[in-house]
Amino acid sequence: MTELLQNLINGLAIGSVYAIFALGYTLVFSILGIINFAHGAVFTLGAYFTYTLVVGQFENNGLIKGVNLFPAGSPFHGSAWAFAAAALIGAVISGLVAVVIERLAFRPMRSRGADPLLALVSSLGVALVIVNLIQILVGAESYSFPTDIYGDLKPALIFSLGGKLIVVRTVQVIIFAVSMVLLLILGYVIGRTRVGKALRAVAENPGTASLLGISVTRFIIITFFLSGFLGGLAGTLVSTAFSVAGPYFGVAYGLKGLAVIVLGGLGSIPGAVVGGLVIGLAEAFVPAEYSAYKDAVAFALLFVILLLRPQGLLGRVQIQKV
Amino acid sequence: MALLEIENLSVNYGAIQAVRGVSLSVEEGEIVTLIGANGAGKTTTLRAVSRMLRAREGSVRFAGQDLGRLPPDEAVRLGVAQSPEGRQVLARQSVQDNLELGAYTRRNAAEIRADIEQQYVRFPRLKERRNQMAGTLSGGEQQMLAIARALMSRPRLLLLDEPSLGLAPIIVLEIFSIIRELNAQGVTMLLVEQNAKLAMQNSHRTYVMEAGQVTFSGPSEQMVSDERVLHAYLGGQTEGPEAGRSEQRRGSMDVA
Amino acid sequence: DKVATPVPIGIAVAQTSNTALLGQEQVIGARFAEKYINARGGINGTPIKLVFQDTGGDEAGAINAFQNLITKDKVVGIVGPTLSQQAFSADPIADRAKVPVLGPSNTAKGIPQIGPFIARVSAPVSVVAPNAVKTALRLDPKIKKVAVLYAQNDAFSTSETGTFQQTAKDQGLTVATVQKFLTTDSDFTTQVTAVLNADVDLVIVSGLANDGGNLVKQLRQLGYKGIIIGGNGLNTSNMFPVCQQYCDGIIIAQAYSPAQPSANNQLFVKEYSAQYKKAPPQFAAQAFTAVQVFVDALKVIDHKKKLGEWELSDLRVALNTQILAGKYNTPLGAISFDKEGELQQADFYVAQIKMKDAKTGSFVFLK
Amino acid sequence: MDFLQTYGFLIVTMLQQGLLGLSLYFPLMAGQLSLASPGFYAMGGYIAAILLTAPQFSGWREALGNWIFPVTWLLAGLASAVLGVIVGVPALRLRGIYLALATIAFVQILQVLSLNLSITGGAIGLFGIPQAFGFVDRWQYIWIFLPAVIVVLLFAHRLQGSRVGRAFRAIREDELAADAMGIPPTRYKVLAFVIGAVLAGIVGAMSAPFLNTWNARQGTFDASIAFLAYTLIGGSRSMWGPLLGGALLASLPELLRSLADWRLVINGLVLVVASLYLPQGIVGALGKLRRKAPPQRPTPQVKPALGETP
Amino acid sequence: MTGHIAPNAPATPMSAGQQVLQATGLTRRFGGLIAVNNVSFEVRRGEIFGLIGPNGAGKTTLFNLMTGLTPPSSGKLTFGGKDITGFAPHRVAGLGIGRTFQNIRLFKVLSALENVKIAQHARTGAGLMQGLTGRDRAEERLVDERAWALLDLVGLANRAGEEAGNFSYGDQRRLEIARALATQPQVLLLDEPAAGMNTSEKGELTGFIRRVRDEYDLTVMVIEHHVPLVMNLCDRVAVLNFGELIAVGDPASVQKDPKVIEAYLGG
Ligand SMILES: Nc1ncnc2c1ncn2[C@@H]1O[C@H](COP(=O)(O)OP(=O)(O)OP(=O)(O)O)[C@@H](O)[C@H]1O
Ligand SMILES: Nc1ncnc2c1ncn2[C@@H]1O[C@H](COP(=O)(O)OP(=O)(O)OP(=O)(O)O)[C@@H](O)[C@H]1O
Ligand SMILES: [Mg+2]
Ligand SMILES: [Mg+2]
Repeated sequence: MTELLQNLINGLAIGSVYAIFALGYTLVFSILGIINFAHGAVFTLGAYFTYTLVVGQFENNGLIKGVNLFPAGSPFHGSAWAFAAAALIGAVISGLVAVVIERLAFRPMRSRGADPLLALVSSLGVALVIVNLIQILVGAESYSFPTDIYGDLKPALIFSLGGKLIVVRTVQVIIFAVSMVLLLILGYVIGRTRVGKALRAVAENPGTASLLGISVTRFIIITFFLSGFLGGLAGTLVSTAFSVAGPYFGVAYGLKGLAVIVLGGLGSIPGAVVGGLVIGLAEAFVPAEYSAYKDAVAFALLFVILLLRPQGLLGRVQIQKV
Repeated sequence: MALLEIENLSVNYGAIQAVRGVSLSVEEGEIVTLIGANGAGKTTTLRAVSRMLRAREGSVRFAGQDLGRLPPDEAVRLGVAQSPEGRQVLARQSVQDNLELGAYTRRNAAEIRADIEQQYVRFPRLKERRNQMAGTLSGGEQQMLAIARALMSRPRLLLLDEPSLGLAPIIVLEIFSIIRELNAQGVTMLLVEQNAKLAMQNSHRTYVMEAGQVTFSGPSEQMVSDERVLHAYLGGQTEGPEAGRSEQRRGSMDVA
Repeated sequence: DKVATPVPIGIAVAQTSNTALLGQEQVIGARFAEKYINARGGINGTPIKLVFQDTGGDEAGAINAFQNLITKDKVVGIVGPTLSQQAFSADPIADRAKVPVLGPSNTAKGIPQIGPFIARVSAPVSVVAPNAVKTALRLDPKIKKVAVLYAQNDAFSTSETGTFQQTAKDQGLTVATVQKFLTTDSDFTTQVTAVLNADVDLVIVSGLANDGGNLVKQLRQLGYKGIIIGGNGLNTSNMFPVCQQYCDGIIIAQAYSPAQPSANNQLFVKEYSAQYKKAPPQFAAQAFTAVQVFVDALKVIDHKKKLGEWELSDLRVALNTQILAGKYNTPLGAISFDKEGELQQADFYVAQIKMKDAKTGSFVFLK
Repeated sequence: MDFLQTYGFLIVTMLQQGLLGLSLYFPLMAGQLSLASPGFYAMGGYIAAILLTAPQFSGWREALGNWIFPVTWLLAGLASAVLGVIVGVPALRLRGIYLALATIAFVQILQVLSLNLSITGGAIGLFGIPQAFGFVDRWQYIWIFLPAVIVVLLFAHRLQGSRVGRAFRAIREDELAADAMGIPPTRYKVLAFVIGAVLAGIVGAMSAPFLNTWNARQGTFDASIAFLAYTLIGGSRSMWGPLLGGALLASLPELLRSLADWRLVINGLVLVVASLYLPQGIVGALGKLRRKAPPQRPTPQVKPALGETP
Repeated sequence: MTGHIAPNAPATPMSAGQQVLQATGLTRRFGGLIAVNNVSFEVRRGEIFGLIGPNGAGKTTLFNLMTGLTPPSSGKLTFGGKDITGFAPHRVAGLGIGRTFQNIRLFKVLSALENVKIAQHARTGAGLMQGLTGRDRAEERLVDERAWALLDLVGLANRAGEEAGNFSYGDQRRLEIARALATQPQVLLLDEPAAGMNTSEKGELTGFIRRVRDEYDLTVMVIEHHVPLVMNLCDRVAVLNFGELIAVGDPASVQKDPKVIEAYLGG
């Protein structure tokens, strides 16, 4: 029983990390129908930006040694406010980076009518550039945020239930909450507002959308900014839970993220969250002695679910009228 | 000055020149019909006006403004709406959403609501289907939706590409009465139709296109009885389907 | 072909890809060696020149790097590659071309056995790891139950954990739980709760700096109080920024320790720290050692016949023979090789991490 | 000679990666975006590595001599075909990116298995693999890979012109319409998938001796994406595309070797620029330059000349 | 007509006037909507059978039910006496029911010629091995000849190499007919073949369909909104309204049927 509860908590915790990664990922997919592999890199960038702003010290292996927006002695140094400000600035910069990526790596392709799959290659190229630039600039090692980043919050809640310990990490509660809130906001904007309707029209058919007076270019820019913003913020949050784990940090989520959004149903915002939680839970419920097969279990589950529901959990069936 | 003025327009698909030096004009308040055989370049001309295609040469002026390199959404904002060939409904959105999106450039929610209701009065079938995904509508229902959606932007100039296509006879009559009604309200129209007779009976002037060029034009009532038009478009005679037409098509082939 | 001056020695490690985290320390160690050695007269007056070829993180990259070094750069010998899997792929190439290779960080079983031209300066895990367990038991003789965690996709960690588990059993401990993870993982809540619920008093972690650091951090944050032993992958100050103050107290068996008292090492540490503002990590020290071994062996050969007069191919063979025959005083202490090329290292070390603050810490020599 | 020594490995790698690109091309001919190739490639490699190193098979090796190598190819191909059918039949109900992901899931599952099984050597993998036909230098492997490329190209060429190739294309363009025109989609999709699987499996078996070692890092998600990039950058609508794409992209990091740390940055930029300026891939762009001749109408009742390609 | 097209090989020999197709109680629901409601009718060999009705009456859905693209919710369909309810589309096509689509579904990026070649799939048999070894040459030649002949028939032979998607709307319709004929059907279903054609072309189409029927010994079912064409062309006409069959009979009587006038033709 306690074990079940603990697994549930662990699963939700890991799952919400996947989910928060996947939100921005699925946003771009739902609008443009492209898998943006650079999302992982933007996610990483968000973490690095924030880290640079609040801590800003790097090791010997890169060209940059450090910047710090709130150096020791400045009024905000080490406060939770400094962190919040940095996280926000980091997210905004990430959003801008995403817009630049769209402008340079995707838009020209769209106007040439290229296969949307090609965007996958192009975004892979962008990811490669970003990751390696990070490595050249600041080296490959990992960095952690100071542990007091969330002020006085305890790192974890631990209580005992029937002699067994139950552990809940504070950061993960925060991530879970944030991803839920973002889900609600995004869900509302896309599902209920005029902007959301226009976005869906662009997603379905940009040509037709423009024929209705919708400025496709503007909406795509907004989408990328949002996606980058969410990605950057997610990167920061996740890295406070773990660490800014080197230049490949976010890219490593690429595959899981893809699994999450496909499982949840491509283009579905709630699907991204549900997909993340399902995969997280599936992994958590793998018995310890088979933990080596954790990844296999998650993917086998994915395989099976896709066979049963080819459109993903919350995806809509692609009806085609003949 | 004419509301729409097309001068010396040429449009290419890659190496294929589909429209070659077309000039035509539509006066404010006029209904103009464009007829021609399959592949003559009618659709291409309309798409150039709505900016879905870029002209290679020539100009398209709307209300005195050169549409030049404007994106299609700007053209809509200026007051050009199109009911396109192939209907182009947003298959995964509901009928209601399609209509609302048709009014995307407008802001007044109450007016929009009223206009949607008006479409539902015009096309009761759409009202029945208001929450159905547009992609699952029957062909004719989609055609109604495409027309209704184009009306939602309250255009000054309405481009209709074969509006009667796939519609039952009663509905076709209904469509033409809507056309007249809108025109009476001041909407200018450029109409491409295969039902040439009906179109000419309901329009002021007619242009005939062949192989990417305007071959002749004139007031509709004259054109209806014009020998050449009669022969080619109003079923003057029956031959094998391969005859006659292939000649015209060869014209557009030569350029390829 | 004659041997070029300055004498070219190849360094084929990972400068790009995921593996660059390890590779970049090796690059620094090697670069430092070049400067250090040339400043001291190189090979009896002839300077050396290191030729770097990036292996990336994969097998094909390693082969390409080796081929380039062997035929294009005409090096006398090669230090590399970073990963054992890459070594299994690229070392046979060098061996067939009769070019001596010193593995700076290949600890898997079977590396020196690839061929006569393959040797390594990185001690196999089976030799290093047991020391840590013994030390932990000395510190706390009451230890009964252990939890073992390892990165299952890392060749080094999987072989290390075998040794750890064996040692634990040999020492009469019960292995209460074995947990696996991936080097790419960052969330270890599942593993940590399993450990907490197994109620153990010793945790042994085999992984790399980042995942290992995160794991330790989460273990501590979630309330694990007992002793932690880190494997060789955690033997780097790269871990400090990850687990920060939670790194404190980790016990690590080392193939290299900055505290190793030999004059050689102390000089190395002094100059290295002066330049890089931190003590040399193990990967840097081992890369340094590999270069030094080449140079020391070349010095002996040069005494017999001037390097400039050698045919390159003959020199490579002679160099290999000399490497295996010699004894070296290196930052790792006194080392030599057996006839297969396996490292014979006199001393191993056990250190405990002491964190001064969140960012700076040191490995304190325990033995 | 030095040139071959230095670049021989690279040249053969280009062929090898080109073949792997082609292994994606066959399913793609029938519109199936399958990224399962790395899985079959890895499995083929393991089969060869095990047959060539495991003590249990020393009898085989002695009995067969150099014939053991073609036998490894054969077995790898057979095993891939069987597994291909088992995976393909259910998976091919999926479309587009969903299928891509299901096949990646398959690759991941195989990878986890190979990390955990003892017969595959766990994370370290299998090593000390004997060299095919006693080859010493890497470039000699061209004697295996070049003929393989030629055979596969011939195969693809023939296939394209045939009834089966037409069925593939029809399914790619519009599965439903193809179905309504009398083409059973499932059968042909599975066929296309299995052809790709067999090719990848055989290439794996050929590659194990070539790389000297085999481990779980050979069949990964990264490889899936790399193969896809080969196909798209090269051009997915011609058999030359994946081959060219594989050869070029595999050699790119090597051509940029002198840039050291910066080479992957440039590599990334090249991917971006290529995607932007070659939307139909390299072969697609070349094809644009060359005007396609209109199809020739057959003159009825005349026997086709000998040697004419149908 | 220049080319030569091999006569069809009917699965079961049938004589004129005999029923080819029989629908009994065919029904299809989409959620709460009944698109086709308990429809029963039969089509006789060699006749041209018209299907009319208001937009959304269920005509296209009925075609989909008959060709296996949409499985019926209930009801039964026989073809030449054989129960084919629930058969997959390719089996139906293989048995000899060919069709065109209301929303044109050509293989857009393939050439016109190839579109027509592809559709001969079920009438040819070369497998992978024959293709690879070149033992399919005779068959390929035949396929090629038939394809050209069909393009001739619809007047597109001079554009055989062009991509189908580049054709104008009306030409795409012609190509669809050629492609459907290439499956060598016994029954040909045409869904609004005249849409997008002008009045004189519609007139030509009447003659064309008749000729094709005679030449290839076909049975034809046609959905069309152009009433003169239907009345002119069809031997019998069925009328659907809200999914239900409200009238079947010869054109003249159907045209006079008050229900039909009310629902469809208008006053
Ligand atoms: N996307 C395209 N690519 C290449 N050629 C095209 C394309 N679209 C149309 N064409 C060609 O351009 C010419 C004009 O086509 P268009 O669609 O404008 O004709 P249309 O007059 O509207 O004919 P219809 O009455 O059949 O709709 C035709 O020859 C057609 O084949
Ligand atoms: N997949 C579907 N889901 C929901 N409703 C559907 C679906 N397919 C068809 N319908 C509905 O079923 C009804 C019949 O459609 P169908 O296409 O058969 O009409 P039709 O008689 O061919 O009309 P038209 O003459 O306009 O082509 C329509 O009202 C349509 O909205
Ligand atoms: Mg048109
Ligand atoms: Mg219909």
